Amino acid sequence: MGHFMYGVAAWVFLWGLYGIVSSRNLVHQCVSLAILQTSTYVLLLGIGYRTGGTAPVFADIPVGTLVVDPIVQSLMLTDVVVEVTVLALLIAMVVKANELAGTVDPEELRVLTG
Amino acid sequence: MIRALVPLPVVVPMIAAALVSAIRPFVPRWTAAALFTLGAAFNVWCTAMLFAATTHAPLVYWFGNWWPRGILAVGECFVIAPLPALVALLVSTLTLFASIQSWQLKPAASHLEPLMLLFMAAMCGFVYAGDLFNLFVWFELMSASAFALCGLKTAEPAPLQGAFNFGLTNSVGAFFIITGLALVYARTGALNMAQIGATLTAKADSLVLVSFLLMTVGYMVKGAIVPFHLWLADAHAVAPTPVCVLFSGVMVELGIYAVARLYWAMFEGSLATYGDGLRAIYVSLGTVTAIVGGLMCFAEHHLKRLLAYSTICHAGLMLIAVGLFDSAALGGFLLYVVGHGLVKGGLFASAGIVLHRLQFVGEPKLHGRGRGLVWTPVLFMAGAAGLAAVPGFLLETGESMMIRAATPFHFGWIRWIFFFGSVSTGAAILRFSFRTFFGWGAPSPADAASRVDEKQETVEEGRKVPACMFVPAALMIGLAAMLTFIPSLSEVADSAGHRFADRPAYIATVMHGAALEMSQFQALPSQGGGTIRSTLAGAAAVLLALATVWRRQSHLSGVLEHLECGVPVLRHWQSGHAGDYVLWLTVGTTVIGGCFVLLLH
Amino acid sequence: MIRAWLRSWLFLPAAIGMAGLLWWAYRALPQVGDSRSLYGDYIATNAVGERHATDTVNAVTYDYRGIDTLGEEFILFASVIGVLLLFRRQPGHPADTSEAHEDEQIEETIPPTDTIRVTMQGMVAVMVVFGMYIASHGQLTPGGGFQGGVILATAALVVYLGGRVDTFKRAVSHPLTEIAEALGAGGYALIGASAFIVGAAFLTNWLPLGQTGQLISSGTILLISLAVGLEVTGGFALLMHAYLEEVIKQEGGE
Amino acid sequence: MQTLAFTILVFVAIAAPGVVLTREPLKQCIALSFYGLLFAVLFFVFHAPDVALSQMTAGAVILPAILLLALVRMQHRDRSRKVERQ
Repeated sequence: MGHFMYGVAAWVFLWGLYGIVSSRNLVHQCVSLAILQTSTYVLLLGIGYRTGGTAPVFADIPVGTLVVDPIVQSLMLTDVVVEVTVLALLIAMVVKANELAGTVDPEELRVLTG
Repeated sequence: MIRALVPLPVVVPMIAAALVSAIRPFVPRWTAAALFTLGAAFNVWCTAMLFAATTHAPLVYWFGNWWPRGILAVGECFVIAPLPALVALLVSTLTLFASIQSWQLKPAASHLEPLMLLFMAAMCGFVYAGDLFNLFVWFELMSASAFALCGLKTAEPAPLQGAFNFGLTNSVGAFFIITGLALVYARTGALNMAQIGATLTAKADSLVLVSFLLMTVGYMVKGAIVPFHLWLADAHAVAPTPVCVLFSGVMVELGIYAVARLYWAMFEGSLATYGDGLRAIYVSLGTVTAIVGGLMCFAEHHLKRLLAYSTICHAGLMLIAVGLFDSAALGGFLLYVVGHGLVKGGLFASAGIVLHRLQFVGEPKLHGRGRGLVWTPVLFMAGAAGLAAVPGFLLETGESMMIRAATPFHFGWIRWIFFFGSVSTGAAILRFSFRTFFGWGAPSPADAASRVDEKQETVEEGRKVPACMFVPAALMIGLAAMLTFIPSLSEVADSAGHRFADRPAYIATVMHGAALEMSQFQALPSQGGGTIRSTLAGAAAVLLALATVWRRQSHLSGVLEHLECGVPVLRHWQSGHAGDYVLWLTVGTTVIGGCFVLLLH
Repeated sequence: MIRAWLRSWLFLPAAIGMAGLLWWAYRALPQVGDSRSLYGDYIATNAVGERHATDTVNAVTYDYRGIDTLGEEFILFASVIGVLLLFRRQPGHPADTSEAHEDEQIEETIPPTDTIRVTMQGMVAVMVVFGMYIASHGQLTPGGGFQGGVILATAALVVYLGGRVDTFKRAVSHPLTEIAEALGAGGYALIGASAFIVGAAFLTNWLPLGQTGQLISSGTILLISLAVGLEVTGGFALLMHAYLEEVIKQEGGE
Repeated sequence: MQTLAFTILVFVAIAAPGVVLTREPLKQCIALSFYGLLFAVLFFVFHAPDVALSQMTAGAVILPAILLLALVRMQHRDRSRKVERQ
């Protein structure tokens, strides 16, 4: 399991990028952006994991036990919030663009060429 | 007590933003605008005080009283050094001028105040941050408030697609930064920049190189460096003018500042051995950006996109200075950032006046319509002279310092890149003003971008230009000229640059609180050639603009015709399709990554 | 500029290059499970002692690295304003004014069946209590302001799903929700600024820490968690309402 | 524990292309919801309960809800536009 997890992180990262590049629907691009972000969770999770460590909550276990890295989890918490909020904003833009232009396909929306 | 002032440039605008948003339904609109201007004015005072306090020793402020435990930084800190303090002062000043100009905006833009306050707070936090993840959070807050500000003018489909491209590309850049950050944390087990800098001393291996690459690419997306620059023109066509003052005035420069901050605070220890290779990569990136930006700027006929491309060109020039990875160039970089921020802010404010008075921003439609105006052409001319780095403006002092720093590395040829950048951007703005305000020559060729027109954003498009739009523009451009008369300006900038690049002193002050005595640096001999070359640049810009305007009569009309319509490849590259932008982002990262791999062997 | 299929084909070499780059970097990472972090070990051993908070992740999020979370809350604040901005009623714009929908026949959406209505309304009470529990026990057990706030916002959504459209609209579109959100975000900054009264640095935990394991413990962490919960509840409720507003109007809910 | 983590990672590696390759927005919404839930389980398996809880509520509930509401809103838009076109 050593480097397999990092391989999964890279694999999901590339599929997220592929989704954005190849999509013909703005909503699909937003979802692919979410997939791209989940790749950072897998990477951070792998970096923070300790074999034999348990969750860093000491409500029921003594303080000295080996635990997983709490810092990485705090970073991931912030990441989840950022993902949801930025995506809500982007999807609102898609709805508004659809309302005005009548289409969600970036090809047809291309007014700003040149 | 100066130390108590340190968090205020970030906290006070945030509380003001929350307050404005809470009381907005109960108070008349002018209270929100007044609170916004008050918050910006407070920030200007506060950042000025902090800048004054850091002349002898940088200030370190640990949040929550979490002082470092030996070599481990437990909490997060703000580090106020002269260079970041001056950039924060620039941020606050531009926001103050933008707030004055936003009084003229339509009431529908009532959500502008809290978002602009958050935008200012995020940029001040970004500049002061001493922690790597804190830097990312301010970067994300800057982006989130910028996306929201692009939603203000939702009448036509074009702006929304521009805002979406801006949002998507910057978010992908943000995820590159997080990946790089995770790698640095895996290697050093720390998030504080000084502690990382102290740990990363061994020769950089693949992990350190790739994390530096991913993080710089993420910040260069915000810094509009080719091939990551494609979103900038769309975003400027979308944002209201006071917002554009901040976008181009300082947000783009912060992307380049971040590259410098990453290198000198953390990676210098392990990347110094690759100095020449890195220098070659980043200087060539800056050169390509300057050339592409200059060409596209001259070929653009939509005023705000024209100014956006000139920002790309100048961002490339700034990356050349940072890409030298030498502390001597940082003084020039600082002056160039401040000068460019002020001049570009003034030009966008003048663009706001043009949109307000003449209702259009497309050059073909504006041909000769601006004859009635007297002072606005003067602003445009002064702005063009400022961008062309004519002597008497900050950009010229900054430019000569940067070129002086480049000569020891046999990069003397970059003076011609600066020359090209100044001439192309200056000539484009002069051409626009000759055609619009004097109506000389034939109307400009219309292309797809210039037909996209702006909806009116200001109230009662009356005959006269309101003072609240003219005074900020004049002050910004005036400041860019007047600051050169400060006697010891370049010495102050040079010492700020050298202290910024002094990693051992940075680590000592942050981790151990010891105010190390500034290591003496020998000021580079000043070269006389600077002023001659920049006056030549100004003259060449004027000549090029005149020739383009009256190209029917001039014999080289074929060349100018081609130049003005722009290189077709570049025009099509700017396709307005977010998928393309992210494709070029991936291709760019892979190409630079390839150069990094070659660098290692 | 590029046709769709060409874009995918151009992406392939770039993706292979990127994969190689990432593999070249990930190869040098330690095996998953035996990476060591000085920072993480320090927090794991000292956070409970220093802050009397048994959930060290929330201790880090709201105290050790509180300025990050402050920035994060204002990211949510800015995004909610952005969404409200985008969906605001455009005066005189044909697409938005309600007359445009009068003539067009709105087919009646399926009224919620009794089973859905009863279960949904039964769930609302449970979700509100559960959300408050999660938000208030942030420093003791997994949870905290953000998670509790999201559960409370979903409780508001469940009111709509249960068919009570008017109560949902009245509850969420009340100006109080926007004030609650601004109060939550501003409150976080004010709690941080309250440290100036005792002359300490911003975001210092100067309140009495109480007894580890008790509900009222770990000083400002609890207060900040509640402020974040208030803001997240208001923010996501407004978000849901903004998205729902158009749909409600079309179903004649106006 | 190793095998459980391994299987969840294999599921994630399969689910990501699955979500990206479903082109039809409505199906993709449902796929994203299951993907979010899968990630909540992944966080739980790797001893990150806080993040699992927030991923469950935010990633698996709010995000798909916003997507679905946006799609419904756009369908209303298209249907009313089709009515006008006839």
